[in-house]
Amino acid sequence: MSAVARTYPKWKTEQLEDLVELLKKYKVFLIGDLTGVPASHVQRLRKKLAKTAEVRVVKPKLFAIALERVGIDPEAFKDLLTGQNIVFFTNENPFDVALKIHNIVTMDYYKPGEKTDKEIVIPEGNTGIPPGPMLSVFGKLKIQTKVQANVIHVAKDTVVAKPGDVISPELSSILQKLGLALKEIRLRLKAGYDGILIPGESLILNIDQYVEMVKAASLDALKIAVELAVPEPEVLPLVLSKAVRQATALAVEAGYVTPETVELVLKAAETKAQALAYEVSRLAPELGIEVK
Amino acid sequence: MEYIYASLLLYKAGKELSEENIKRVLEAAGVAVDDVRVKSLVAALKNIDIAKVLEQALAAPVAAAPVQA
Amino acid sequence: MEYIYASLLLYKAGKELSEENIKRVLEAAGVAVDDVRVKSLVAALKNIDIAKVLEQALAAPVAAAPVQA
Amino acid sequence: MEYIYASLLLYKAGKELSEENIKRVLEAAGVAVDDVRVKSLVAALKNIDIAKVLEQALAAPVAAAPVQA
Amino acid sequence: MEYIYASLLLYKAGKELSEENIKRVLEAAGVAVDDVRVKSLVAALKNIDIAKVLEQALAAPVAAAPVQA
Amino acid sequence: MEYIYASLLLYKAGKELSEENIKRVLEAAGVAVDDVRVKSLVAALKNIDIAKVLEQALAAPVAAAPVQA
Amino acid sequence: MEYIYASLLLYKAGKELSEENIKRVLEAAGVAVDDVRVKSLVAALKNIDIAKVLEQALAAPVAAAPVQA
Repeated sequence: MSAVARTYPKWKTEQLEDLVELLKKYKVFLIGDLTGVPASHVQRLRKKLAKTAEVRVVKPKLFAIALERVGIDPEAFKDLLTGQNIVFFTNENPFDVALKIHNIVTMDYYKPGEKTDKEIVIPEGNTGIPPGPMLSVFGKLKIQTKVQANVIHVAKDTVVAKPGDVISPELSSILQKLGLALKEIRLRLKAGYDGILIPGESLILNIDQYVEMVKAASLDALKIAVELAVPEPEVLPLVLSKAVRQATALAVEAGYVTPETVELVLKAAETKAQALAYEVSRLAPELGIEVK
Repeated sequence: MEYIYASLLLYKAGKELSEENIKRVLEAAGVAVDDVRVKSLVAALKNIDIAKVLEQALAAPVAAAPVQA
Repeated sequence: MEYIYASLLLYKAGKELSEENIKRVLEAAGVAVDDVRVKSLVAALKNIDIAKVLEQALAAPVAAAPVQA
Repeated sequence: MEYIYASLLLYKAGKELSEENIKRVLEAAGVAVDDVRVKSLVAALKNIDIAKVLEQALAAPVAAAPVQA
Repeated sequence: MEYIYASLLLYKAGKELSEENIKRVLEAAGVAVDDVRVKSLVAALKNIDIAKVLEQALAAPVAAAPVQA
Repeated sequence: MEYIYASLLLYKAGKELSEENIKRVLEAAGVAVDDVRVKSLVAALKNIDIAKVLEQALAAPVAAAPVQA
Repeated sequence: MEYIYASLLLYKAGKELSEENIKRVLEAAGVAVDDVRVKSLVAALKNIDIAKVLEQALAAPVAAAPVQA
């Protein structure tokens, strides 16, 4: 190693030492893909995560060496450490940090030649743009317009790009003019490490799914509790309701009339009568029985 | 449910839902009539809007068909 | 529906669904009875599994009741 | 509804739905018992599949849905 | 559910939902009574507006049963 | 509800719903365990088909839930 | 669902939903614990207002029903 290290310039050696220090200090790190991420977004990430993590932009080879130095096999990271990478070092829950990073979004304008990952809609209404050369740009994009009070109005919501489309120079300029910064910039996490490698797609938790699971679990517990008639404040009203419903159903089925069951008993009788009437009227339409 | 059907029969025939009427219908059907039951039925029926209740009952074909999706 | 109610009353009372019985019940309820209609009713009922029809109509659960109209 | 609750209590306890049993439970609850009512309830319950009714009581009112006019 | 039916029986009969009363009713139904359960039930019932629960019980829709496809 | 969650945890983990197991789980969660309650819970759980209960919809009207005084 | 049950057990017991606590409960239930899963669970739960979700579970059990875990 020393022979290799000597071939590096001093600043590289310093960087390596720094990374090794961080890897020793923190047991968790997350690797993000910097490709196409503007400096302003990186700036925001650094600022917002200042209390959570130490952030470094790393060179793949150097980081691999640092990993090896602290006893982490860099082989597993081989495919991840290509291109421009940013690494967050932390002792916090990697999923928690990942969510924080994921929730930091910068809105930007689409530039000509970029691909969009979503549908772009020019909304109906006043553009604030006076008629002139811009009119033909609208025309080129097949956006219906009308001029009112010397201002261009878009006639109706118009889809101008679908996911995967390349942004044309005209569209880019219109989006700019309309103040539509629609491109969501967020850092894509390639992976996390917390004793083991956690793939990037597993890092971003689907909170909605957990919400549904919590709901389902609580419902499970409630079902069992109701079935057991557990006398707890949150369960008892349900158990009482269940008992009342059962008692009422039984009373209705038995034709047991009390002031509180009489309506239900009548309805049940009528429902049954209607069912029979339906069958009878099919076999003997000449009876002219009126079925609901 | 005999008492109820007797009452519904009278109701549809436009007759009064009196104890005597219900009793007569039940007896015509060969049912041994229990006076107390008739009395409490008549009392209970007095307090409800039968027309409305019947309207709210389920329509025949829906109820009759085993609901299968 | 009077004919149906009369039939159900007899059915629930465990009586035979004969022309005479149905007629007697209807008359007790003050209904002017049409012999031809009673005949065709009795014929139709013979071809129906009443127990099954009634059971399926139980699909009307208690909860359906308060559905405001 | 006291009579019904008494019946359900006995049913769940696995006891026979006899007149004596229902009477005993009602009396223990301090209810003045009407013999005729107990008799007719016991008779009515005999013709009912209670387990099924209880189960269906909790089912969703599927059939009710399409009824709205 | 025996304990619940016993409680509702007492409630409908206008009696106090005390440990003694619930116990007496359960014993009359031949149920071996668990004192701790009765105690916790009585305590829990105190915190509930039973009248309101009963009223809503029939009005509320049941959670849709997993509709079989 | 802690006792219920402990039971469900054991059930899903494929473990026996014994007093010892439920106690151990509750204690691990820092719950002061009431032996009598555990005993009656275990006894009650034996009488229900957990898989079936979980599969079915909540056997109670939902809107009634928030009624607490 | 074991992990969720364990979490809700702790929640109901008023304990912190920490990795250590969840692990301890799962281990007491004889579950072989997956550290990463616990970590992701803890992170997710941090972002959830459990009290509110539990309340919603009652309000909209239909939506919750189909979630198999």
